[in-house]
Amino acid sequence: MITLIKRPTPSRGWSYTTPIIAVLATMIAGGLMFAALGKDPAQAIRMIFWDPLFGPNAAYFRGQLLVKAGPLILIASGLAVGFRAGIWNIGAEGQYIIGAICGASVALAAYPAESHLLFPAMIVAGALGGWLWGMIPAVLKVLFNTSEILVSLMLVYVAQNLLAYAAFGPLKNPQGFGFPGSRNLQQYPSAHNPELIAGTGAHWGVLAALVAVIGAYILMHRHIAGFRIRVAGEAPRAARFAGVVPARLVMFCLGLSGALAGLAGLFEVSGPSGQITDGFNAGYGFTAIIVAFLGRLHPLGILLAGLLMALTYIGGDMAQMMLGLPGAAIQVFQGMLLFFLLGFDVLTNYRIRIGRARA
Amino acid sequence: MTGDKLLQIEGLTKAYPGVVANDGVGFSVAPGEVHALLGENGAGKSTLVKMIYGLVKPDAGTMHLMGKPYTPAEPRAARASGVAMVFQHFSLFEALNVAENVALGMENPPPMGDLAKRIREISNAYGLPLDPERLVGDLSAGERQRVEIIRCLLQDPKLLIMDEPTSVLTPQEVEILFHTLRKLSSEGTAILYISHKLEEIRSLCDGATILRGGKVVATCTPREKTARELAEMMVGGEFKATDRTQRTLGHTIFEVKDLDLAPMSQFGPALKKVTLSLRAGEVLGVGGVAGNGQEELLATLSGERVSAPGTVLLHGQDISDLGPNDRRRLGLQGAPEERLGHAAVPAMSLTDNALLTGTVRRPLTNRGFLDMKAARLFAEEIIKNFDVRTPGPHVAARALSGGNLQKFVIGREVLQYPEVLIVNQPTWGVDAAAAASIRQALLDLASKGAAVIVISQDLDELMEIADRFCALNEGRLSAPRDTEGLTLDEIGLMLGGAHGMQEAAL
Amino acid sequence: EEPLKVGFIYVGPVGDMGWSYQHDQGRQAIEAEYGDKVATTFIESVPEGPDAERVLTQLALEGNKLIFATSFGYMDAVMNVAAKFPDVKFEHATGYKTADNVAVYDAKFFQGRAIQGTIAGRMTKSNKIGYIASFPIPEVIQGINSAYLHAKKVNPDVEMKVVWAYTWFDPAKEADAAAALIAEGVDVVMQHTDSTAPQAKAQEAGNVITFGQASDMSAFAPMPRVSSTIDNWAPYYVQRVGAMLDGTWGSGATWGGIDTGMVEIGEISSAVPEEVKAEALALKDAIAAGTYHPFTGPLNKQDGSAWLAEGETPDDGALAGMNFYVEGITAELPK
Amino acid sequence: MTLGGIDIIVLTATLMAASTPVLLAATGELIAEKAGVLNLGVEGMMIMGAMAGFAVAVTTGSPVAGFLAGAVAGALMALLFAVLTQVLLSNQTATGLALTLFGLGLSALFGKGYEGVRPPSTGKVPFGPLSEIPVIGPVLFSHDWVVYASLILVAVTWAFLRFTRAGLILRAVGESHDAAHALGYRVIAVRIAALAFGGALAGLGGAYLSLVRVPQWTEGMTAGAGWIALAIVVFASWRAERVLIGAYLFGGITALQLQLQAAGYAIPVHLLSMAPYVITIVVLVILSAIHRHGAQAAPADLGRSFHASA
Ligand SMILES: Nc1ncnc2c1ncn2[C@@H]1O[C@H](COP(=O)(O)OP(=O)(O)OP(=O)(O)O)[C@@H](O)[C@H]1O
Ligand SMILES: Nc1ncnc2c1ncn2[C@@H]1O[C@H](COP(=O)(O)OP(=O)(O)OP(=O)(O)O)[C@@H](O)[C@H]1O
Ligand SMILES: [Mg+2]
Ligand SMILES: [Mg+2]
Repeated sequence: MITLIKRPTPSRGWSYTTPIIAVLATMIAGGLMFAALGKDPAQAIRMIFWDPLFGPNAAYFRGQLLVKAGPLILIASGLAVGFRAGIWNIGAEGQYIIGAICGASVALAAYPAESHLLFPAMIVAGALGGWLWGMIPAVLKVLFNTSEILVSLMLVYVAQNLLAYAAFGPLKNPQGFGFPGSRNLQQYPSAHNPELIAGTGAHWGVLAALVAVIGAYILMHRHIAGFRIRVAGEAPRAARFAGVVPARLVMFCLGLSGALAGLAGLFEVSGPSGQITDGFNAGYGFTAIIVAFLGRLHPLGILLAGLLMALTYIGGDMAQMMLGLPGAAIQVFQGMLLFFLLGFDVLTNYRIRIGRARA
Repeated sequence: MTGDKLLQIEGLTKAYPGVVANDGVGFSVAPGEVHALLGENGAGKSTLVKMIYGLVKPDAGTMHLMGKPYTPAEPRAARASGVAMVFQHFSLFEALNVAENVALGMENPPPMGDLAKRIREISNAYGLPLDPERLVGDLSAGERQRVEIIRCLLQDPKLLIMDEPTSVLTPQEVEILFHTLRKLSSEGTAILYISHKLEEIRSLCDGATILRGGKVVATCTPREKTARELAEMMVGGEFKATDRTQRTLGHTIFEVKDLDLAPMSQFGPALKKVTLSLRAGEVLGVGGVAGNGQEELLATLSGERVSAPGTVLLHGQDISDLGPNDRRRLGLQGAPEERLGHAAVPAMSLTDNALLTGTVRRPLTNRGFLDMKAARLFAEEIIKNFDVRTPGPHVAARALSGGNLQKFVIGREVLQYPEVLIVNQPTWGVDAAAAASIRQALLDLASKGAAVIVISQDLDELMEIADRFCALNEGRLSAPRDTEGLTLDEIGLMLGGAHGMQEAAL
Repeated sequence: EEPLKVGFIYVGPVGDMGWSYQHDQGRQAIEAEYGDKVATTFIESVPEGPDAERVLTQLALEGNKLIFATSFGYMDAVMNVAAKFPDVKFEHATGYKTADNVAVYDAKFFQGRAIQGTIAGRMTKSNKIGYIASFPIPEVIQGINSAYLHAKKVNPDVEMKVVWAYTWFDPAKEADAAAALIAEGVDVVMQHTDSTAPQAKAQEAGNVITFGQASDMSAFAPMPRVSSTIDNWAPYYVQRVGAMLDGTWGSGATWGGIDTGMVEIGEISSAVPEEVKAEALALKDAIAAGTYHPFTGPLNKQDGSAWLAEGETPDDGALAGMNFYVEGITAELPK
Repeated sequence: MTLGGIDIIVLTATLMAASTPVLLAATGELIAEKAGVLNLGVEGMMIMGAMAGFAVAVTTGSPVAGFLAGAVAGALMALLFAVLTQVLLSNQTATGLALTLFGLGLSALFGKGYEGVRPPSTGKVPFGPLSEIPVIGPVLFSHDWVVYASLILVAVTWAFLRFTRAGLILRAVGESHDAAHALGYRVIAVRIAALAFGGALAGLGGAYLSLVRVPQWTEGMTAGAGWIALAIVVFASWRAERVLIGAYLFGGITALQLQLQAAGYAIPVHLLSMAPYVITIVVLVILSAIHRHGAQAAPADLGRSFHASA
């Protein structure tokens, strides 16, 4: 019989090695699946994990890795702060959309005026938009004790409808021949969020993600405010005893994660994506929840988890293209990776004992 | 030779990583005997009874029940063999009603309607009236205890195990409980009784087994020993009683005036017109049954809840609307009753727990940034000065025994040298030696000029350390009386009777 | 000799049985036609955003010389990537931006709607026709107008009820939309969404007819599906790849219709009376021959203002941006 | 019977069928949550049920076999979740999200080849003349057997939780796993069973979607229904009878907004499409405001991992 024995403190050693074991296990299980689909498993695995980083066109893909990971990391950093406090914002997707709409609206209202102040103004608008959307569940929770999980989730659907409305209505490109979608901000210099160094993929959003990781690290692990947030998640009554005002905490966490999600939306719409369209949101807000947990709600973990997720997306597309693997197989592969990462984590917190004496 | 024994245990051993909780324990209990298990916090009492109840599997050793080998695979099997257990925590469901809670502890409960009727019958017969329809979350601690007991009684147990049953009861409730237990034992039920209250043991128990570090160190007949002797057998050395040196009282530094407060939770009481004042160097004891506003009072005084302007004054300054940290800054600190999850964060290290309240009056942060080294030193200081037994400040709070964690919590507050300290149930579930050292720390703090409010159900404790005594009953605080010369009858009057006393008398 | 590498990027899964499925049929037609001379690859379910630009670049970097981007939302991504890879040719479906190495193509689905409208107008007993619309974009609006005009032409009493689903593909929602229309008394349900859910709802309801959309949906023939408009990209794809192979590929805009086979009319089922079928087929032939344009004046806009004079037909440019209902439709176009 | 141009009878009949998948999934999730487990993977279990149910029904020609297969597929997915969260003690939120991702992928992979196929039809229950009764007929006696089965399931679930010992134990485990463990109940076993049941119902709901409601198989066809099911459990404050109300209310508003459009109401489409979600929030706020302690309706140990330390 197998028994789990809780470790007094989580094992540091295992917390570093379990991700590696999990990735290896995924390679084996995923390889079996690829083989079952009639593809060369070794080749598929190489394409997913190796080629984007070191393959023939790696220079391009490494940049794209940042483009893809940037918003995930930015959003997840904010979400993790709330999750640590036991505040479950699962509506980052909605906050991301609203941030993008608000930021783009500022740019489109100013069009075609060129000004150095425009982009900063968009950033403020994007963050504010996401913040506002996050404040709805926060305020309702504080006033009426409604579940923030449910409200923030419902607001995703509301935001999606608003996005459709904006793309087909007020933000529609007047020169777009009646087609949906806004003007492309990539073609509006003052509003464009460009690659900062050509070829690196790094735009302001990637920089913001990095700042968010560092900021979150300092907040959560070096500052008394983050300490209190962690206390609130572990033991809410102890947090109140330590001076945390629950209402303020709810507002802070939902506001912060909303603002960061909004920022991610703004950087995306003004940069890689370029325009507000009906299908603008690509699920970053939901994927970021997974990234937050994979990163064990730790800012540096989130950084790595975001990059790993991005790698499987980019490598997955590559395997699809080169080997004709179905897109669904890549999704299954990602699911396996998550399961293995989550499952092997048990080694960090528990000691496994096989067989036991019984008098 | 096992023939006349109900329960016979030999060589029972159970090891946890790093600690042997029970090491070759052996003892026996006769039918109708009330047998005490004594020992310091962490001595292995709970582990032992959990093995008897089938919750924990022994690594080695044998048990016989009524002469037959007894190896309960799980509590169900134990219950089927006639063993019942009353837990102190962890076995009631607040969102379920009394009847449902009772049904869950029985093997083959009758239909709910019949069960409710039987609960009424049995509970009245034993003087522990209970309404089967009420939610357990709505019940006072004493009433919850009754649910546990009734649950056992309904199964006609041959052996009843009680792990620290009285730590949440008022003296009157304890009387009722003892009455019940004596009745049971006269009917032939054996009782295995764990408590840190040695006077209780002396008045109730026929025999005692004393554990230290997981080993049986002595057996005795408690009636033949003094409480002090018992305590010394437990700690294996001399027992130091508290030293209550004369203190000089200074000016009034803390006042509460006409404090009214709505209930904190669905089930909680409201505070009504609470008024008190406190002088430097004074210890004020607040007695009364838990659930009568104790938690609410502590929360309001410590700043977890704010109250109407002008109701709480420190040095004449109105602090009614200040939060806990602002109050700490001004010198007012509190220590709540619940150690795990309120006064301390179970999953966090002692260093982190030192930071929990220590940042205001101790230089543990630098413009908001944590100084982990300073925090660790502070934690080490607490551990050293208050004799907290733990491998070090990196250990998680939940890994400490109750008594040691309590010493840590009190130490943390005391070492911030507050001017006013309010503690709620400071020695709840704590063994005699640790309780004495905690009381001593509170007295020492007062003798340095601080004002201390001790909220406690333990009247002996209040009589031992308080200068003045008042009672909190249904959210009302009585006028304070000097403890010197106060009789138990007078206290009983102040407490306005225990809950359910009238019913119980019927 | 190296085969010509041709890449495709789809917005949905190839198994959607609608839009992406039909494009993939076209891709398979290329393989069937040219065999070893071409090597095709595709990536499915690529969202219209930065992923599209990356995937397009990925396709170009992997040596694809001709890339079909099969959704409107890929437009700006195509333009960006095309600028970076001048010797790769791009084909963008339903867009309007071209470059030296970017051609656009689209189908005149409204021609198919004219035939559906004729059958609907003849067959409705309640004189109420329902239309499940996806998004208020010109392509969809053209379809609603065309269907309405031709139903009205053969049956002056028809009314058109429109439900906007705001999705190309959400079976449950499409089913609900069909149910709502049927509850309103329509006995013809047209759809500009891709699932067969409305067909199934119509079948359940009994006397309601439907038309296959994007693919033939022949599983529901002869009733309720009485005909269909099929997106048939195969002829165009085969032709464009051929042009690549013989070096004659040139940029441009193709708006194919029934004439080029890009819009195909699925078999008109036995549930349709012979004379109606004949009338519908005659209309199809006239459109294919270019002797008839579904939008021929005199036509007014919904607000009563004049759009086309007697005998006038709109040029493709004007039609491509259609953003109004024609006179007679009472529903309101979402703004 | 029409009200403002909307046929109430048709609306009611429509919403009953439209709500059934979500009702089934939400009832299953209710049981899992009552046992203290938060499984966010409902969407993943539903779509696996939709795929497996469809494939088996098409292969065997029997809708009943399809529904069974859907339930089994959903339960298997739930067991995967159970192994991870109950045995390996992984985080429930993250595992649930992963389960959704995994289910969406796996169903698409296994479902290849079933696109564009028509499933055998699930017959209506032959009520004969009863279905002709005005008003009552179309509302009560015009459905397929799964609709009735789902209603019976809700009633059974309600009675199970309220009156049976097994239901009591299940609730006890969700309220306090430590107490339940101390009394000797097998917390993990109860939770695994509850999860499997929840998965089976989610799978059944998925199968209903692909076999009756739509009916066809396409990848991603659940389109968020699983999330709505989760929302409805909270909305219902963990009470079976309110799950029914919640599911029908949500289904009703969704159907109503399309009927309003079809009836030509000039209400902006986007307002109508967001209405179900906005109204859910509004109702939730009202419920929470009425019972200020609404949050306490949640099982106290919901989402917490249990590990017996002994
Ligand atoms: N589940 C467990 N895992 C690891 N160690 C344990 C566990 N339970 C108890 N221990 C350890 O076993 C020893 C005995 O604990 P036990 O609970 O039996 O003491 P106790 O005498 O009941 O103390 P108290 O007076 O505080 O109730 C302690 O050192 C304790 O830390
Ligand atoms: N897994 C564990 N690891 C380390 N110490 C533990 C563990 N579980 C329990 N302990 C410690 O063992 C001691 C006894 O635990 P137990 O659960 O018996 O509580 P208790 O205080 O003895 O309960 P009671 O008050 O009912 O006697 C406590 O000090 C607790 O902190
Ligand atoms: Mg104990
Ligand atoms: Mg104890």
